Amino acid sequence: MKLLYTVVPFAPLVGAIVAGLWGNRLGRTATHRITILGVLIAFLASVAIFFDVHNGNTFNGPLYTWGTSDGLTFEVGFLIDSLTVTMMLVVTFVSLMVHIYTIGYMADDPGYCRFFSYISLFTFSMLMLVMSNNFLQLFFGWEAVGLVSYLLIGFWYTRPTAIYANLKAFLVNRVGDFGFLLGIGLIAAYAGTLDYAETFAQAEKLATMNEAVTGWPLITAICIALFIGAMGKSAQVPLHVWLPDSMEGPTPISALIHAATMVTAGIFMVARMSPLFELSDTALSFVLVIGATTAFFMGILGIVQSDIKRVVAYSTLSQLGYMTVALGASAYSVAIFHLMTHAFFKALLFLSAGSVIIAMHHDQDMRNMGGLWKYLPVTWLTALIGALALIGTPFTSGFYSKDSILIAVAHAQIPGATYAYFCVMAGVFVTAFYTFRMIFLVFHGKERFGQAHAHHDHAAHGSDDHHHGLAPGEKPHESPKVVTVPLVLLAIPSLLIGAFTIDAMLFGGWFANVIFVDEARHGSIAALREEFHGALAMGLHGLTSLPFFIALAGVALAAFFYLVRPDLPDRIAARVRWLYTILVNHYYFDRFNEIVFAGGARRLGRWLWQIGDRTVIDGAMVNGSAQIVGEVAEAGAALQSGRLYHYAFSMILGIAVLLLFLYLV
Amino acid sequence: MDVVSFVFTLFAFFLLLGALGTVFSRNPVAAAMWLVLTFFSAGGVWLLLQAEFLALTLVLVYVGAVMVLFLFVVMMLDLNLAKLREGFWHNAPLALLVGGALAIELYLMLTSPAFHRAAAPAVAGSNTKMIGEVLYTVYAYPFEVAAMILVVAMIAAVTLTHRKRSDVRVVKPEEQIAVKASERLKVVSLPAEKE
Amino acid sequence: MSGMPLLSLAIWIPIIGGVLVLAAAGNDRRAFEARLISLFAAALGFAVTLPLWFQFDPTTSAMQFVELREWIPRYNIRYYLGVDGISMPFVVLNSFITLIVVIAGWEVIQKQVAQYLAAFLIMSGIINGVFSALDAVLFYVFFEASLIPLYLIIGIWGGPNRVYAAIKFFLYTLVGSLLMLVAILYLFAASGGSFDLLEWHRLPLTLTEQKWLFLGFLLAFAVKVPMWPVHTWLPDAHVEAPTGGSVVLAAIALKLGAYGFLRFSLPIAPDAAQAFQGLMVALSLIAVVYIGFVALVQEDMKKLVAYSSVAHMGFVTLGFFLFNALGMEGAIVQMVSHGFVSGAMFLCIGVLYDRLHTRRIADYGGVVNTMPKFAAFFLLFAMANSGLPATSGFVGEFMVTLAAVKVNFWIAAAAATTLILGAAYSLWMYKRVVFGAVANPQVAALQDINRREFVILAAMAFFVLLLGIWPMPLLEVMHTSVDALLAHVAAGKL
Amino acid sequence: MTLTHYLLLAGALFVISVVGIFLNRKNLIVLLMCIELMLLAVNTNFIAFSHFLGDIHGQVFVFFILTVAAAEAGIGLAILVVLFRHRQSIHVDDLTELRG
Repeated sequence: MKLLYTVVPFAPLVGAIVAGLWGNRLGRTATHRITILGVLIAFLASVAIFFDVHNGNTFNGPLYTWGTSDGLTFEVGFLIDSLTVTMMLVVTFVSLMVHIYTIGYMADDPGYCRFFSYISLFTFSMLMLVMSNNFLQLFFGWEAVGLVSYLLIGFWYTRPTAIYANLKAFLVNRVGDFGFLLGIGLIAAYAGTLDYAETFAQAEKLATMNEAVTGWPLITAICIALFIGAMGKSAQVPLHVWLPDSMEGPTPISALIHAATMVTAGIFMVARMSPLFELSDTALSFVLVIGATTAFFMGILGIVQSDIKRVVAYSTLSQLGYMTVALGASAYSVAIFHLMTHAFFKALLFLSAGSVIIAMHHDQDMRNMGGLWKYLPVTWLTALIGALALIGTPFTSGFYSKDSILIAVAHAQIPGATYAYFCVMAGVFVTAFYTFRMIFLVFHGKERFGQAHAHHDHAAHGSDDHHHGLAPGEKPHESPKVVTVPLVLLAIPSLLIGAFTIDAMLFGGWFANVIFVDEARHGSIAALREEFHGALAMGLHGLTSLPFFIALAGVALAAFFYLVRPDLPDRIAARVRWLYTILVNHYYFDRFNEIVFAGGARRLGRWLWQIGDRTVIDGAMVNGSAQIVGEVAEAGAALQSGRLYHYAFSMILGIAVLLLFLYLV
Repeated sequence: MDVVSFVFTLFAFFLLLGALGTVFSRNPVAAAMWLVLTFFSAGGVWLLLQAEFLALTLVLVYVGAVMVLFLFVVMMLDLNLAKLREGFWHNAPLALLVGGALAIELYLMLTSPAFHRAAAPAVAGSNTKMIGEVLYTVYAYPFEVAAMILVVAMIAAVTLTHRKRSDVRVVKPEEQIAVKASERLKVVSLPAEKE
Repeated sequence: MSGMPLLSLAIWIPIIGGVLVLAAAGNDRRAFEARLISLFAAALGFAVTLPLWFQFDPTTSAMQFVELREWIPRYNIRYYLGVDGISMPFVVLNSFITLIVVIAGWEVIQKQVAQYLAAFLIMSGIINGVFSALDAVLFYVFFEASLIPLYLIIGIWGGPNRVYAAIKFFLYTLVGSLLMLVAILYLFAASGGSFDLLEWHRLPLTLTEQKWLFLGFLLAFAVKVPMWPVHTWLPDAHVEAPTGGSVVLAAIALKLGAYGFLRFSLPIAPDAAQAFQGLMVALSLIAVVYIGFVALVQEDMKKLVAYSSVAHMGFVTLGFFLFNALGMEGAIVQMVSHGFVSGAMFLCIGVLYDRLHTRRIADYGGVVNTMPKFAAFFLLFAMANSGLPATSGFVGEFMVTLAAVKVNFWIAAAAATTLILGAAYSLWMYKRVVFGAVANPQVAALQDINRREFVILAAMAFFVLLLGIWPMPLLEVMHTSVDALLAHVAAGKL
Repeated sequence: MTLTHYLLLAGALFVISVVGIFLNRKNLIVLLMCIELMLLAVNTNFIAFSHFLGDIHGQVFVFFILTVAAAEAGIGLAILVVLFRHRQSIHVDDLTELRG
């Protein structure tokens, strides 16, 4: 079995290396065949492992020893259990779909082979992350997906916005990793191991300790530090700023990395660390509040976006907030459940958006679309399915996961739960509103494409060299099969997977022994289990429950604003200009970071350099001492007159002094 | 006053006279002549001290060789005496000060009781022989070194003053040996001329 | 163990090779012969160090491959060589880097080729001597002698401001090492007339003596490392040095100072080292944070990498003075890794400089459009420079940070800022140089790396990745020696 | 005649030559002569001590000093000649090559 486990991450790696090193020599077809084959092998192996795990065969062992030092053993190894295999399936499946979709989406891009190499490399990194059995490898995967994300956001490296976005993404992630690394350091220092199982075995002991220097409760410090890492990777407020900008990358990437997999790494990690987080209510409250804030406030920003991908991006932020809320409510399995369903329907939405973008010849501005459903029937249908799942329409997969989160939060007892409950409920409305705003703007209403439109410059990518948008009078066409087939394949799980897996994943003991919940103290999941009477019953109940009506209200409002009275939104925006300005500027987070952190760091650096290095150290100390030496030497050199009699005189003077000395002695 | 004292006083007088003459005379030639007198007188004093060998050496070497050399040089060079003399008294106060200080110091030191010492019993035998005995045994190596120093000094003096003459043609064997064929013969391929 | 005097060979083969190059091909008309002989000498020099690695016995902390001969018997000065798990990797690294540098200068240097190559070969031998000397005078001679070739390399083949940089470099390091000489002489007297380092390690000393000795050694080594605030010679020297000079300076020369801490300061004055722990940790952290910010605003690529070197070496000294095995091993790994990473960074900058003859970041932009292969290598090294896992740059930083948490959480927090700062300065530079649209016609005319450049960059990349993916072999070699050193420091001399 | 007499004589000679050096500071030849005088004073001292202490080694010293002084005079004069050839002068004020 170990061989099979090894195959899962390394098959995509081989594909990535081959595509990366020899891609241009092999040609496009061979390249995408090799990489897809690699991912396919990984997917099939994951399926096989899934059944194996289903039969109760888990695994926890090293692959090789990375290093040893000071009693610590650093290993690279695999932990294969239900949580891992769930993630493996999600990652390999979505990745496979994205690989196939890319054939169509990137068809005329010069970086075709490079792109395949990157996404296979990403699949490898993500698999290493989820399959890890220790913190070292987790950190490796954590940073490696960050690297690939960096590469992919900057894929079109001639665009200034893209290379700005990728640097920003990497740096913001590094801020998170700063916390993450310290968390790992605390574990290594106090637990004396980096292995998950060994750490969890000592969790109770850690919970009783305090950090030696700072005096913080150790377990809280560890959990919050680790969660700061998750905030970076999973784009939680205030480290979310990189995710909307990451939409500069090609759309398949947005689907794969910035919706389905990488950004959920934080969620996965916290779920994995549930034995630690369960022991610290403080950390859980922190998680809950951050998640709730993200879920609500980022959702609102989705309303004012005009770029189709940015809407989906803010929606992703909001949904990540939902998952984080679930974590905070100790409903880790629910978070993973939502992670999974979200992976499918959000990937679907992104790929649909991508399909629309292809049809629009890379124009992403929704104000230039409208009425597209006639021209893109498959895309329209699949996007609609994705949207319905996203807003939590009963019986769709999104409904099961999201409703479970709402219930879990309702039952959470820790500080911040009330605030979180309000946020997520309000979030339901916001989600429904911006989702259907997008659907209506893109697929329904008046056809606004093919006109000489005023917004064109705004929507364009700046320096990209080919022309965007449809020419006047041109009609959009449905995308090719390689694009639509993955859409359909993703639409199916988006609709169905929730109903079929909720029982097993949340209540059926699938995550038993993997996710640890102290039900005596955190009763959300127990309450959830009590209320659950089968998927069908839950769906039927959902039709009469509050969230459904809230969502319905959101859809109705969107329909009113964007189908019935398209003139209203602008007038409302004009009325509450101040609010609109704040929202359009993303609450000024970017501006603040740019001025305070980026600008501040540069100013500080320049000051230290000019004043510290140049003036004080070099100027005063180094060259200053040289100058003093020079001046003394100058004075000494004056004695050296070059006149013989001066020398003679000084010699004689010396004799006189010597004689005097001898006489006195 | 016994004979020795008288002789000593006589020689001392001429010694100091010669020294003063050397220092104050206007003409370097005269100064050299005064110096000769000084050396003679010094030789006399040394004889009183029973250093016959050195006294003779001083007269022979210094008066006979070194001073002649001085005279040669002084006469060979076309010196601007006026310029050399100008500002002669310029440093007199300083000279007086330093010289006076030195003289007082020396006087105070030398008249201290430590130096009140009667003459040692006269040593029998030849002074020259005694020096020779020490020189060729204990001081054999320094003696050799002194010889080397003299040789080196001689070569140095010759080298310094030697002038290369450009108006004489000479054969330079080292250049003749080091010559290469390529520097003497050049093979040129000339295209045959066509009619 | 092999009967060959491997360490002597490692020292003298490059030196003799260098002299041979000078003698046989001192004239530029014979440049090709000079390159060939140098390549051969460097390869041979590297080859003789390989048995050091493979025949090394990691189970003992005693000196291995020992060679002992009388040198100046009157003062008990001996030709005493030997390596342990701490010094051995550096002998191998140094010989390898020399080989790389000889290849890197193959076509670039056209003026006084033999002299250039000979300087590197001779320096290689001298530095091997520093790492293997067990006699203090021998060490001192090698330590000081290593200045001369580098001084000449900067002063002759350097940039426009080379004389200022060379003199600054020379004086800075010379002033530092004079105090070391005083300390060495004091120890000679205190030990009753011995220059044997291992004997000095056992020599009982009072705390006051130890403190003065520690300070005496500190300046010499701190300048070489360089630690804040005696680091300002490094950016100037790097900027003016030719590519090969920068590579050797960063990859090897800086390690001499750090190595000195391990061989002199810690074992000879263990109690003083502990007494000064706060000072040393503070200086190291200032180096990491302060220099990180300074590196951020550099306009010159070489200066930027030079400053980042200072920051990385801050991690090394930090690791030393945490006094636990994790930190110290992490620091040594960081030293080796920094040898590869910063060496490779300077090679990359050299590749650009050879083409456009400017190091200003603003003169570039969009290099990836014309040099994709180069961009890939450069990215790898930039990422390694910012400590990405699976590259060697990560290993040391990771281990030292973990070790720092054990000692004091705040130290670790300050050290971990390098995660952000390192990425910021490395990648911001990368963005401005490599990414973007083609900035000017010169960039548009760039040629991608040729086969020779490919080979050296690939060799560096191989080691950067190998060390990042599997640092175990390196760690294994040093375990026993580091443990013995730490036990010695913990026991103290009082 | 005691030792002191001889020493005082030598001392007087020395002082005269010192004064001579000051006064003849511009005339290189006389300067050299003054140095010879100084050496003479020193030699006289040596011989005086040698005589009064009954130790022949002092005279050997004088012998060596004479040797070296002769060499010195020879080289000094040679330098003088060369100097004059270059400068047409032995004026000490013209010789400031050593100036720092």
